[in-house]
Amino acid sequence: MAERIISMYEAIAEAIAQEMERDPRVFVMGEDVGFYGGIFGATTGLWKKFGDERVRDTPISEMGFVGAAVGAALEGMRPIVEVMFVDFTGACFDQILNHMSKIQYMSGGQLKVPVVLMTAIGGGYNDAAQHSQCLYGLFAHLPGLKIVIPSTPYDAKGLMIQAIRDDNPVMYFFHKGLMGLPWMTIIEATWAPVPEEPYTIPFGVADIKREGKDVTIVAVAMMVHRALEAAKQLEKEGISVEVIDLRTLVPLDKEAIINSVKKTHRLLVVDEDYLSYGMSGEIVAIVAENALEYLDAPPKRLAVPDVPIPYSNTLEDFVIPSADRIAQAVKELLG
Amino acid sequence: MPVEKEKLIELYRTMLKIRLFEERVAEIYWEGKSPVFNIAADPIPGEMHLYIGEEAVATGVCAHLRPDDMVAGTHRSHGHYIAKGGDLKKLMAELFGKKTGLCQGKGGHMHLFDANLHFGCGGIIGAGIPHAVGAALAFKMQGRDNVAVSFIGDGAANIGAFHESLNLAAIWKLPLVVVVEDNLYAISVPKSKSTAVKSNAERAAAYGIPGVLVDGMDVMAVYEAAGEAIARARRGEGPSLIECLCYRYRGHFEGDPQLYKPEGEEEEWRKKDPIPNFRAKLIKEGILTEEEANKIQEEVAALVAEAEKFARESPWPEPEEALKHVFL
Amino acid sequence: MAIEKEKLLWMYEKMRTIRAFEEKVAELFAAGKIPGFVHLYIGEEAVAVGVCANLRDDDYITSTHRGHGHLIAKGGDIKLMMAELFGKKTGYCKGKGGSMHIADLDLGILGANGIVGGGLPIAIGAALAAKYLGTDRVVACFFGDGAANQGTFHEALNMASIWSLPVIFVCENNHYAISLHQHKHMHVTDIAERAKAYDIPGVVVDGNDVIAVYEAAEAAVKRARAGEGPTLIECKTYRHRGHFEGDPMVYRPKEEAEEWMKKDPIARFEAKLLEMGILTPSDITRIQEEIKAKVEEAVRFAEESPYPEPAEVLQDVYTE
Amino acid sequence: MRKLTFAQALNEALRQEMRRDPTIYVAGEDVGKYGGIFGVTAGLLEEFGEERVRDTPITESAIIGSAVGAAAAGLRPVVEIMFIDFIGVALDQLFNQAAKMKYMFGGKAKLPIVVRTTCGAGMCAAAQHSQSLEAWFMHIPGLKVVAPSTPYDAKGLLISSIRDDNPVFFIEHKMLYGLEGDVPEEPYTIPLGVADVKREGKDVTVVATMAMVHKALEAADELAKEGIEVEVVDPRTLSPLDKETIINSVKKTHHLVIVHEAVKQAGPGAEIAAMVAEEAFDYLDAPIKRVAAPFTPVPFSPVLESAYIPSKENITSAVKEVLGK
Repeated sequence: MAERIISMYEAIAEAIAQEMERDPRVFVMGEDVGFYGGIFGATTGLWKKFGDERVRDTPISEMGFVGAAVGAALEGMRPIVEVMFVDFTGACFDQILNHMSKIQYMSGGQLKVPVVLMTAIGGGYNDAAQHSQCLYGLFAHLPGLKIVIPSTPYDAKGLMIQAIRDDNPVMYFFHKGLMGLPWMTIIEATWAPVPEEPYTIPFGVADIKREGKDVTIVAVAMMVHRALEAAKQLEKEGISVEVIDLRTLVPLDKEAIINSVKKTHRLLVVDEDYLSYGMSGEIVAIVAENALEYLDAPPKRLAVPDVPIPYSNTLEDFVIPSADRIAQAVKELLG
Repeated sequence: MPVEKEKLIELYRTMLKIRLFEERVAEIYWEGKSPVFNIAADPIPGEMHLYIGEEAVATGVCAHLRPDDMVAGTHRSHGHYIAKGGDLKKLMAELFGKKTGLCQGKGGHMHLFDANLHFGCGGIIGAGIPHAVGAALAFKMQGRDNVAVSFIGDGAANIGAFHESLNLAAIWKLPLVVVVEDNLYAISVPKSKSTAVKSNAERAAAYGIPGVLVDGMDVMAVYEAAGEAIARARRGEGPSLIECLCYRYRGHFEGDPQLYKPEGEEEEWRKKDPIPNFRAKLIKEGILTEEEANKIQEEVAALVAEAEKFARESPWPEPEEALKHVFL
Repeated sequence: MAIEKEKLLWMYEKMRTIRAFEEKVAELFAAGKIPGFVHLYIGEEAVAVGVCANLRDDDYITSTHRGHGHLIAKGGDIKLMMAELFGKKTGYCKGKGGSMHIADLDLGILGANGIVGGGLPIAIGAALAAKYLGTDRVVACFFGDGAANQGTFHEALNMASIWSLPVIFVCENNHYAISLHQHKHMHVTDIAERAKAYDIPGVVVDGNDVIAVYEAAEAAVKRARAGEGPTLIECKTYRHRGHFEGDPMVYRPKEEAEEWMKKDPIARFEAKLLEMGILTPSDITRIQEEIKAKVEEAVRFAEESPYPEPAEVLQDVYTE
Repeated sequence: MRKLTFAQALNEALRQEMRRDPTIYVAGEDVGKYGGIFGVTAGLLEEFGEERVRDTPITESAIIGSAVGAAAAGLRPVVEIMFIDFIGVALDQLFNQAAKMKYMFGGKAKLPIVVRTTCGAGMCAAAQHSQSLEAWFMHIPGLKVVAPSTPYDAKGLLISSIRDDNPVFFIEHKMLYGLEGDVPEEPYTIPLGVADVKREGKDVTVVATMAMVHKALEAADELAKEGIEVEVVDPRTLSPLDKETIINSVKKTHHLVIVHEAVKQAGPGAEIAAMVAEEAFDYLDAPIKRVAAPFTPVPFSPVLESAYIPSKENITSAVKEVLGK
């Protein structure tokens, strides 16, 4: 039968809907997640299906409703909360930093906090410094949270179901530019085949989105697609690029990275997050610690130079890694 | 309707349990900390915030709670845990950092959790309020007639979480009771310098919910106010705010020189001490005899001694335990 | 009514300018000439103008994601604003900020803000500085009904009260936090009620009546300058357009919107001024023409301005 | 030379700067009458009065947010967040307002703010009062991050931070407050972004921060007995980071060990290791090693806490490992 093509936001909403049908403890909370269906569509259709009780619009009170998700989880519910933009987590950071991520540990394992906190990341549409950040690196530094960052509709659905069924707090980052929203620049990959039945994708298993032998590119979210684009370009010049999509930062599939580097002997990490003290540093450090002798050239990082995300097109395009700059970086790696 | 005899005696016993437990904790804490104060010194290391003087609040409120009602405490929560029916042995062992402690030595005095009693507390001012809101939301969604109680200090009533949580509980009509323990100081800053209103009970109007101010040194006053608020919550009529005027005899934490407290203030409050006053009342009203009261005193003291013995004799956790329980 | 003619005309022109500017922005956004998100102020003009009419150049304001109106009312230059919306080098923020982050410190505009409730604590600090430096400056702090549920609202009003700082908290209650109606996001009808929780005056005014706003703000500013502390003013109003351009607005009933359209602050004020004989129909046409020309000029300026150099992206992170 | 504790050195820096510049004020929880929970602001209220030494409610968002507004309006606030663990309730004001404002406004705003806070384990204060979160703030463009390890550095760096026109996040490790050291009486500055080689050596470079500097020095003493010469580099400022000093040291020793108390994953060490792998790859004779806290919250029990904090032994064995000994 013909494969069904849907967008990433539909895939996420479908995953949530199927889990809500399976498990009455699952419910959704957040700003405009109800009638509106979420500003980025991640809760499309849920309110119609499940009503006010299980799909709850909240006031603009991130500290209040993220904390409430923690409390509800402690009392046996499985909340999914949406914080509209990751940039807004500043308003509820304490709840993530000192409670959601730690209660299980501080209680000596007595309690569990099965919350899924989903939030939108990424720039590329002129939303400037307070609405375009990625920041998953900050949360990956925090023990107790699992960090999920899908790059395709297929991964988005499987990882969301996995996240909802996980007994640990999970932060699920979806990239606005990959949601397949009609009002954003559509890129092909955001509409893709997705099975209708529920399925899961295990955490900590990276996906090799493209095999290659000359260079390893490690990326997540939008950068996976930019890397694939670059790989296409480079193929014409006879350069074979391997693109690894980590899919989850915690747990991190170190093995996949190291094995790939052992094969290609060259590493480029591409990240839409700020360069310093982020995911890209951790991955290069892991390779420097565990596979240094396999490297034929210094590892390279391409990420947002350490500036806030600027508004103007020319400026924003300059800071967010593009396929061309990725290709350029690969060539530099190969000398 | 009059409160039955057993209940009154239970209230007295609970207050006494908290008082004697904490007085002993203070002694043990200082064992290792004089002449030189090293905060990390055994037998009880770390910060220590004691509840002595505020016993009537936790006692009067928790007397209405069932084991499966939820309580979110504070950084000063031994009293709340004991009043909720907590286990003195596990509590003391946790303070010592022993393997047999409530959290196997991972939490310590500020981070006490008991899954069976639906009890938790933490070290971040005001952070427990939204947790109680979430628990109340869960009760409502699960159709349980449980309530969630959040204890906070007067200092916490000025932090954003207070505002966001009460607003959320009000619009969703959740079974929540927020109890403000107004002990006059946010650490060293007097309430007059940190809180713009005389009584936080007045703030209830900002959320369209009832708010009452009670004498937190009078266990019966607290018991009655809490009884109403909790019954209201169980009936599904929404949240309430109770402010209890009380006083902490000791510092914000052990080692606090308390220079910010004016001369004679403590003496004034000591006159209102909830425990001797209540004891006298019960004897005067013929509910207890001197002998019975003394007997209770001895029984409680024995429980505390037993808890201490248990904690001292318990083993330390294995160092590798530090790596467990991050993820399930 | 003791407001002198010049002031009334100033207010009328400002309201008209805001409306014309915003309508042009809507048009340009639809035409794809302005990138990103824009949140338009159309329908709420009386609030910004009524409040800012009481402010001096050296007074401060903090604004919101829906800030164009506040900036214009405080004296912002629409050429630089338009250029910023286009992302041009000549814009207020050299193309780094965009609609949600325009600021002009020389005019005391401490910035629009992309974070709901983000401006409230900042206003406290500006007021603290005004007091600390012994000036009689005041701070007008604009925020929406949605922000009144944020923790920062609570912390800022409490602090302003205990330190009796010169702040005028102006709540623009347009009844929606994005798609959520006020009755679903708070359990009180009048946000001004909340002033009691901080022992400060709280007043409710018709936010679509610029005179009413002016008078309420006048009293609050007077109180603040006199060192008597903050005031909370709730202005009941309505945004004619969506939360942002592109918002389908399915969440709000037609009848409700129509009711409010009838209360359009500009139409009402215009009628009043005609009736008072301060304006004639010909004045109105003239003023509108003048404003139209200014807005067109702003657009021309923006279109003709260059984009910033990519390399500028690395500048302005730190003060050297 | 005169000796002061780490806390006294900070106190003297605040006092001398406040005397010099009337636009400097201090605000925070219990900074006034109490003199700061760790005594760093002791006596300031008596000397400068309530206008300039302001006790605040427990209201972190307003503490940092008001500093942003006050700085934008011409003051130089030095605010205290009692524990770095509390930053969660105020992070928006720090990372979306203070850090970005200048940039978003196209360079117009000048925000001379110092946010002082304490970090670190060792007091059995458990998971919400013992964290080392410096990596987060280094990841945020627009903030400078300072982390002294000695009384001398503490005074000079705090004075520089107060005189800097950018938001500076000044981290004080609470286990260092009692540490004594030589401190000149007159005011002096130490430039931000300049590392300090705390001990010279030729065999291996150990980059360590805050409390770990001292453990690294102890380890170095011990290793010296076995003929291993360790060079200990203390970055002192974490953002901007003095890459040059670190790279030059690695070029000399060809071996790198990084030590910090923050958890290893995505921590300061990851950035430093990546930077060296990128820029001094050819000089490395062995894989880099990071010595850091495990990926867990900070446990309470003394036994667990000491298992958590990197020890001198961890450092010596890491050094031997990279040297293949």
